[in-house]
Amino acid sequence: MTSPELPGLLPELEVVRKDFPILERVLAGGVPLVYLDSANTSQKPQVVIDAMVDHLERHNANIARAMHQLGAESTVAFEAARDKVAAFIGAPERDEVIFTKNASEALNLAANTLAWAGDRQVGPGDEVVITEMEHHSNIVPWQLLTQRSGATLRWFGITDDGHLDLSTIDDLITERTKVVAVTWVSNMLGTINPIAEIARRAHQVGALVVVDASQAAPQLPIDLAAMPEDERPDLMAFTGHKVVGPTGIGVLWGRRAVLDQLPPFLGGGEMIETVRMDGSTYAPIPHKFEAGTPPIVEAIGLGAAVEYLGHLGMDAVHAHEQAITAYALDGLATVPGLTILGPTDAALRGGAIAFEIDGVHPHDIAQVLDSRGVAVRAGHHCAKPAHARFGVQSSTRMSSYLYTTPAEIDALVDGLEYTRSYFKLA
Amino acid sequence: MTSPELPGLLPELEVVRKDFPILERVLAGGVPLVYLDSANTSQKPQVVIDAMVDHLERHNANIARAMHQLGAESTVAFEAARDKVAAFIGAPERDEVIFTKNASEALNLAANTLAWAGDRQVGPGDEVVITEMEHHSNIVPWQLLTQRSGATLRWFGITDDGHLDLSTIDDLITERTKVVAVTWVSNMLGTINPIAEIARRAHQVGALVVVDASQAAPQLPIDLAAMPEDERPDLMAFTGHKVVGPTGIGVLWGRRAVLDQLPPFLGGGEMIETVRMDGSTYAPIPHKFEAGTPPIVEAIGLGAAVEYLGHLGMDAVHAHEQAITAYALDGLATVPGLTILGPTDAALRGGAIAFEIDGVHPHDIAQVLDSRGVAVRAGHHCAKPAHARFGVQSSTRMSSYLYTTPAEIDALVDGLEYTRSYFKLA
Amino acid sequence: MSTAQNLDALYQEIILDHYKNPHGKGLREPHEAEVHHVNPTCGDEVTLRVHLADGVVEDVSYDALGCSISQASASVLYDLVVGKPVDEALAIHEEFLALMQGKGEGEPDEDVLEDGIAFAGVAKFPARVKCALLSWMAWKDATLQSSKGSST
Amino acid sequence: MSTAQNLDALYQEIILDHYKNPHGKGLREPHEAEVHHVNPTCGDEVTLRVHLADGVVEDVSYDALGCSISQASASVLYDLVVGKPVDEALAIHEEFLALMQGKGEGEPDEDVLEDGIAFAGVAKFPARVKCALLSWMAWKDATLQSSKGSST
Ligand SMILES: Cc1ncc(COP(=O)(O)O)c(C=O)c1O
Ligand SMILES: Cc1ncc(COP(=O)(O)O)c(C=O)c1O
Repeated sequence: MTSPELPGLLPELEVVRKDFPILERVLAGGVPLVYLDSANTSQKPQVVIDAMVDHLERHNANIARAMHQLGAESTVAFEAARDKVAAFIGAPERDEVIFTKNASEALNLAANTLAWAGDRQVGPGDEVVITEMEHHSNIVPWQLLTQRSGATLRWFGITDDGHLDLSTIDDLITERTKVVAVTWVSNMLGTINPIAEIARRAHQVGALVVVDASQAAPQLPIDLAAMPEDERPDLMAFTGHKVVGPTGIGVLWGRRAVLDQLPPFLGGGEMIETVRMDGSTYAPIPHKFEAGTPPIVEAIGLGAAVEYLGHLGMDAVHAHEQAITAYALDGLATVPGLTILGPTDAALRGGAIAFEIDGVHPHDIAQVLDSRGVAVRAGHHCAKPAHARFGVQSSTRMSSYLYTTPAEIDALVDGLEYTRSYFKLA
Repeated sequence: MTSPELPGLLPELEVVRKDFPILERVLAGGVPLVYLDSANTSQKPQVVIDAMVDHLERHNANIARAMHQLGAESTVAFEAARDKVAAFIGAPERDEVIFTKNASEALNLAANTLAWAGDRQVGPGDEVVITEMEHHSNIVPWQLLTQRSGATLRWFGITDDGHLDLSTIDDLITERTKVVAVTWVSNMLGTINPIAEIARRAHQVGALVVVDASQAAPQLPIDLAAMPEDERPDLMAFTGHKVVGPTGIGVLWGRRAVLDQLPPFLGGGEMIETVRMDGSTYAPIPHKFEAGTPPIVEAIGLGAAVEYLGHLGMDAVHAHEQAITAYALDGLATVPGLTILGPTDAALRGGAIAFEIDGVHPHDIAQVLDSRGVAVRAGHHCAKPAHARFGVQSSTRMSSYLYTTPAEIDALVDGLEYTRSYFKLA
Repeated sequence: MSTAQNLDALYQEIILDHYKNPHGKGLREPHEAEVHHVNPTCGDEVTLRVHLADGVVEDVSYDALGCSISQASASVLYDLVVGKPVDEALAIHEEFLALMQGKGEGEPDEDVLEDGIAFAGVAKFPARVKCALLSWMAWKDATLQSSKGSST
Repeated sequence: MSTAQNLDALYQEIILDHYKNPHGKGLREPHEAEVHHVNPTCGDEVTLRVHLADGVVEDVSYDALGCSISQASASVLYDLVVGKPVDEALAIHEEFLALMQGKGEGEPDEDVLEDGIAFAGVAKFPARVKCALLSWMAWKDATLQSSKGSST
């Protein structure tokens, strides 16, 4: 594909694309793949796949516990992956990086441990504040926590143009607030939320700030150590498969003091200090929260993934995403009857763009696009409340990433025109 | 390596070994790898690695939610993996197979959901019965549950020859018992436990039977559907990386009626039916317990793994394990000052053999063996209470698998002789 | 597999016609049972009522939000079962279910399924089978509930 | 990397001698602090007491269960710190720690570490560094506790 010259695109985009074997995939009917579903899951560069294969073929062993050469190699590789992830997010301490199976487990780890006895336990009279634009994975855990602990769940609403309605902040975040959990970037509306401002307010009342960075980590440069302390999250989650890493691995970063205060989540394996039948004591972080055999080859894959992103440069990835998003917003605006859900200024948003077309259901749009090789997502994108807020049940979502070309956006826009004519819209 | 002719060995063992690339590995000093740490983690055949690579390079997409071609391919592959796992354990229903990240998460899922409101909730006055020979992953979750719920934890002891002391069964399992959690095969002593007998007794009092099959699934043919109902576990856990599959994937199998009774564990993603800000309803099993993006490529790897085991035949794998174990027990008996912890009859045990040598610490044994390429595990093997029962703090453990040859056992025994001379034992 | 050809197999004229002009749409009285079914993947929903009398499906009324396939399938359901004895309607349901689960291999019986045979193409799209079945599953659920209700 | 050669570098004669005949082993009175440390990976344990007087390490007594490296290192610790002013002993601790964490690159100072230089080979075995440090970490912990105790 030849790409129009857009300022901000990744240099040598065609070369970068060669790193991703799946982009050569030809689909049914001989059409090439146009993958615009990266907010759902990203594709993997060869270097990530190779790192995993090399581990499985040459170094595979269990970690920590094994003292033999393979065990030592495996342990070194696993812990090096932790260092790489810590560097990727600018973690103040590498031991603050906890490996989980995905972002959902990371968020549930937070919500679940807050239910049990400990310095941060949430109980009746306490309040947990979330927002209407969260992914289900940052809603349901807090519903379960508040239902089970007798606390109250409250939430920020969304303005008509897709931003958080912060006018209620002083009413919502009060001395009763124990936790404020908010997404950095919305996976449906694309909105980038002012997490610094929310964190400052939450910290004033002593609440814990939990940030869902599942959509932020792939797109925005993150440097936790560089944030002013009152604006820094206390806990932050993201997921491997959206940052060109494998499935089966996620990350919970947490401030050491907070992680030390939380009781254990899952028990067993290397999360212990000592075990007697009548009681156990627990290891320090990060192991305290890593029960059982961790996702070893997945952590190694994730390490290679964030290193790959580091080589491209997250500033460059972010600039690319913004250029493509702006180009896509322009292209979509030419499609009659198309409405975008969420902010329409590329500078204020991430790369996921959800939209509706009058008279065609999102399923049907996605189906017609698929017949032309264009892969988008249709449905509620695990954000039913945000859809309900806009009075819709589902939407179509395109989402780009560092390998997306302007020509692929053109293919999407052409496909949407074709969809309209296929369903005989005037 | 030339293998003595032992009855029971896998036919064409040398050909089977070629399936495992890591077995060609040459270690420091040019010595070949003798991998005797399979109870810790097993090695992976090429077909498992290839299945994962093919998925990542050609079919990668998120599942369930994605309607495009890659999404459909990925979903079909993921659900086919569930079918393969169901077939591997003879699950009465394929939807009873829940994918977790490892065995530890599966056991914690059980223990954690039993703490919350529901038909099976465990509370003050209730009792949970485990055994002294459990892996920490089947101890700590139940300690957390009983501590947090106000219930009481009780346990079976171990006899001097390494079997469960069932003489106390009627005292231990009573109408107060809500859960009996026991390992099928011990990862330290190698003991195969009479789970049918224990399940019958537990079911008489209405208790839930949880079986840790982490060491059983790699070695024993399992056919849940063929078990008499009162002898069948209600919940059973095992882990992918010990059955020639990847890390990052485990399995909880559960009887549908029981899984339906348990409240959700982790919230988010596709575990929902509908989500509103003021409350959610949940999907039926298996999705109810699979929050967030599941370990997709790992499930696909596990599917290939259990299919591989199925092609070899679990009866053949079991026979091989028994032949090697008998050969190893004989070999170890020739080493002066060596004591085996656990049963010494190969027919009554699994392939993990823990031992002590008078006058040399397990670390030092493992270190000397490692210098000769022989990889064994030294330590408490996540079974501190079982070690304490035998008055030891740690042990050395060799563990074989389907690719182990008699010549490798010879290398171990030679290495132990060398260790004794290295440490100048008479 | 989705190509231009089987896109047309999926979106047959009959389906698009039912989609544009659904038969029997709207919630009506009387009814013995009302159910609400959701497709958790995409959020499509249907609220569906049945009215049975003397072992005959007197009315099926519904309010549905969803894609062309799910809307058209509710409309075809209405045409096929209203006025039929419950037993016969359930047999039609079985036939439709079999067609949908046949992965595109099934040979639909036009005498039984009428416009429903247009859904043969849907069976080749696993992700869309649920769409086609949403209202049919709801109808069966409601019918069983109201039969139970009436027999007590 | 573990080969026959660096096996000998790991298990130097001095280490094996200390292992067979540990110096200062056993728990003794008086003591101002007692700590219990565990290596979670292997289960090795040490219970260790310190007795300080007038800023001098008067006694270190211990009961340890563990491998040759951890036992020998406790014995060498005893030799190196008992009788020394606390400040000097802490400086020796620093030096030993640096040697162990140097991945085998460090140049140990024999005047300071005496028999302790035999542990240079251990630093090449990441899994064994924890063994060598177990009693040293326990000693530092106990010393800080008892200094705190005495200053109040
Ligand atoms: C008997 C037993 N149970 C549970 C486990 C835990 O498995 P995982 O570490 O994969 O969660 C193991 C292995 O480590 C085991 O041997
Ligand atoms: C904003 C947001 N949060 C959380 C998640 C959950 O991530 P995972 O499914 O990997 O747990 C996602 C993606 O699905 C997401 O987009």
